[in-house]
Amino acid sequence: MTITVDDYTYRYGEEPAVDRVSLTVADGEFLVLAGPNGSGKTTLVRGFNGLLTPDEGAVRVNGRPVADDPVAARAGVGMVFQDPRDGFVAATVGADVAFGPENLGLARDEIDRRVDDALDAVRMSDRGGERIDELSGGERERVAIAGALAMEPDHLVLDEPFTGLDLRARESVLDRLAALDADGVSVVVVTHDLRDLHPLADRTVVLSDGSVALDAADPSPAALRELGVRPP
Amino acid sequence: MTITVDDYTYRYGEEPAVDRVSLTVADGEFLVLAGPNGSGKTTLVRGFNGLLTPDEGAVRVNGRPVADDPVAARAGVGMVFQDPRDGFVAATVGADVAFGPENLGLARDEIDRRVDDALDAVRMSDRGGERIDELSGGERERVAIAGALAMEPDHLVLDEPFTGLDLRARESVLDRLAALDADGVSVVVVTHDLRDLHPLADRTVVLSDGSVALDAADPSPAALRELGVRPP
Amino acid sequence: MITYAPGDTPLHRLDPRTKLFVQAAVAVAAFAHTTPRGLLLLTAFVFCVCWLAATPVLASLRTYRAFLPFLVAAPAVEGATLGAPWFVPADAVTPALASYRVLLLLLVSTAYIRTTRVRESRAAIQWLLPGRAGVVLGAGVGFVLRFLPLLRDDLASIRSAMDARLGSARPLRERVRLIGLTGLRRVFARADRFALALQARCFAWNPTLPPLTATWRDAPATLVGVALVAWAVA
Amino acid sequence: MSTPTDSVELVGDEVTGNVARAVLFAAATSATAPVDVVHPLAPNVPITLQTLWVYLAGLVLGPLWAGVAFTLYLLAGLIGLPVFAGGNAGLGVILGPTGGFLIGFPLGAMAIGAVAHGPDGLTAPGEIPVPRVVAALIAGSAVVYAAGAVGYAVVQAIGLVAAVTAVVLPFLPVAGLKVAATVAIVRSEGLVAR
Ligand SMILES: Nc1ncnc2c1ncn2[C@@H]1O[C@H](COP(=O)(O)OP(=O)(O)OP(=O)(O)O)[C@@H](O)[C@H]1O
Ligand SMILES: Nc1ncnc2c1ncn2[C@@H]1O[C@H](COP(=O)(O)OP(=O)(O)OP(=O)(O)O)[C@@H](O)[C@H]1O
Ligand SMILES: O=C(O)CCCC[C@@H]1SC[C@@H]2NC(=O)N[C@@H]21
Ligand SMILES: [Mg+2]
Ligand SMILES: [Mg+2]
Repeated sequence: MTITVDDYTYRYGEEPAVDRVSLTVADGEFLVLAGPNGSGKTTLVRGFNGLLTPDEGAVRVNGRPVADDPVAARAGVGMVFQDPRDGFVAATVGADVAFGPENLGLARDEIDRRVDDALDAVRMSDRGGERIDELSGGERERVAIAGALAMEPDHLVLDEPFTGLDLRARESVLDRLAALDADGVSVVVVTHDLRDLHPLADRTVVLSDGSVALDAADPSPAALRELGVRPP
Repeated sequence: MTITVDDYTYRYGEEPAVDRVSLTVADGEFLVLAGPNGSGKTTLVRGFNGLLTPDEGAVRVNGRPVADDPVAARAGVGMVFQDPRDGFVAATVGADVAFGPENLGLARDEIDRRVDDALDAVRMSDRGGERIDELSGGERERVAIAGALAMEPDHLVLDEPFTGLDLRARESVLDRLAALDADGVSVVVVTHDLRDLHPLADRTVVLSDGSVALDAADPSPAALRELGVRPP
Repeated sequence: MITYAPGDTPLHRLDPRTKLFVQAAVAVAAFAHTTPRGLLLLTAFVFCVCWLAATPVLASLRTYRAFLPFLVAAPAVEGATLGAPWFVPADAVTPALASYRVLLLLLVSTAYIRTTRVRESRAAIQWLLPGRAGVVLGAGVGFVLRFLPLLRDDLASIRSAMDARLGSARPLRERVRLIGLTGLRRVFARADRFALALQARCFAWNPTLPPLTATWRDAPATLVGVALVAWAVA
Repeated sequence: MSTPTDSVELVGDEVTGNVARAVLFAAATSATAPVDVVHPLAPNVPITLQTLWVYLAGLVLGPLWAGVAFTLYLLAGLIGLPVFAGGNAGLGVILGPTGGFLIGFPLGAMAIGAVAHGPDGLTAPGEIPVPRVVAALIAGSAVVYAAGAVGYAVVQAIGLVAAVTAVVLPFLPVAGLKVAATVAIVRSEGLVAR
């Protein structure tokens, strides 16, 4: 149950946005991925489930190359996009959260159970009927998180998931991530600010200019600050 | 140079999202507006420059009712939207930041000066030619902030402006806000997390369910936490 | 091929308003003189323009190859008859000349596009159209320029959104329907948010216009345009 | 700090909203038109989504702003954005064989808006009775195809009958499908706001 990234390089234009990054997310690991704006975090994690195909290098999910079996990669890696609006496919909250489980071919009551459970984790129970366009910013972010949780994947990748969440929602999501992590799910959280994540993180990787600049279980505050990351 | 809100009520449907809120932002004040998701913060501040017209109540900017004098309100209150992508009107960074000053009818060299200055404040100098769609999330947020700064308004309203900013960009924006505040500009920042803003805030107002639940110069951490806001 | 190509040719240095005018003048002249002699003269002129604009003629025409069946079909159909002699060349002459005229006009507009930044053209529109119509259309074209790549990305991102949650498991028909509906919903939501953005940024009827400056070079070019129009109406 | 604003004449909020919607329709047409399909019976005129947007614009925006939307579309192509069928651009295309259709788009969209909404104000598209929607779309199609045929005849210097045979008849089934799709879209729950 791992994600293995080998020599991942991705270019939008001439310059690589991610430059020969190698990285392993171990079974049940809680990994924090940080780094300044434009350092390539989003570009890297979008390769984890094959939404981007690296120009060089490869990603393997649970041992299978993503390029060979994108469907397995997508079932294995749940992803919350940096901008929640990029991830919605349906008009209402409930329909959107159910979208992933439906595609897994689950029975209707299992789908309903997962939707309820995921909405509960983000404190949006009873709001399944609302239109996503009519939610507040933080509510939208929460629905996006619920959409990934409901797939109950082996790995969860969340790109700045706490943007705009209020204290309770943030704590609730952190609790859920901790519980999933304890159950063996590996979690990758992209962020700029380690303050809330520090107690959970097994390891912190910092990108800078597309390369890994730091990879440590407990990085020093000075080193983090130097790299433009808010230390805990 | 004030923003005065009298009995502001706004309904999207039946239930009011903002319910009889009264509030004054004094000349040169630095006000933090907090509150849980869906408590009505965005709905309230959008009334400050007339983007929303309250169902009841009124807003006055520098003494003039917004309804009577939209120009004064729009030019007097610069606004950064919660989702930066909502605020862009042009394809490239420079053209977008210039849009507000152009519509104010300024001379070309004054426009250029303002654009350079605003991009400098968000650490995006020399990137004026880049396409906004090709920026990373945090870079986009910075351009949105520059767009409001370039209008050099009397009041700046920023709806969760630190989302996704890296440490340096955040510090740079905070410095600029502090400097503007010192020059007499009043600043309203919407947030869930008082940790970084505490040193600057003259006053904190917390909304809950559409009403003002707390309004204090130095609120107690317990009270904030109770209301779902991360205390400093 | 039919996009702006940075450069410093004489055509690059002309004011976009002048270029728009000359382009229109060529069109008027071509319609007025769709004769072998008229088109021959215009061919010489158009080749000069392409040369001055560093626009390769053959490569440009190749990009319009989708039009070719078209241009050949019309004269062929018109010349054909249902019985002997099966083909009357005289009937095909006029459509053939017309097809040739199309090629000339495509070349002129390619030369324009390759030498004029979209931004300059947009400014020209705002200058040329008076009053509020000019603001709506001039600024509007600028906005279209912003949204065009955005909507293309949107289509791609809807696909990513669906892929990320295994939308590929659904039947094709359902996928097409979802992409269509989600796409439309995004377009409408974007329009509403975009309106707010314009309001917040003081969208005004009297903005500072983008700078455009005509130089001495525009005088001879304008004269050429006037001459073409005169020839057309003469 | 304060900027003098006495001379600023703001565009009213209603007009701004309409400009935004017109722009989005022009952009949506622009984004989809480059994707075209060859018609087996008329290889010279591509099948595109352009008219679907013409239909929707007329119904959603009404005559004035639907006309603006497609004028913007033509201007975008004129100045070199690759927005016409197959990703073409330029005055040469507007004056070319398919140019009649292009010029017909704003006219057709206006016709649809006029028939669907009548003279006094706009109705939410989902609330216009279906027969009236269909009548509007047929009227608009008639305008677009008439312009297309006349344009083809003039540009290619051939007879009108030949032009209609070449560029109108093969597209009638396509047009029928698009009319049906448009009706389905404007009827679908809560999609089209306003
Ligand atoms: N679609 C795109 N086209 C071209 N360049 C892009 C595109 N997306 C991102 N980039 C560039 O690639 C670099 C890396 O972007 P990426 O989004 O991966 O950064 P990030 O680390 O996620 O930053 P942030 O913290 O701001 O989200 C940036 O310099 C950005 O400008
Ligand atoms: N366009 C809309 N239509 C209907 N309801 C809306 C709309 N926008 C917001 N609401 C509702 O109004 C309430 C207040 O929303 P608002 O965006 O003002 O909250 P907020 O305090 O800014 O929250 P957040 O911290 O998540 O940004 C929420 O319950 C939201 O669901
Ligand atoms: O060159 C262009 O962009 C115009 C193409 C016109 C295509 C016409 S529009 C009506 C008819 N229906 C289609 O799908 N294609 C043709
Ligand atoms: Mg990112
Ligand atoms: Mg908000």
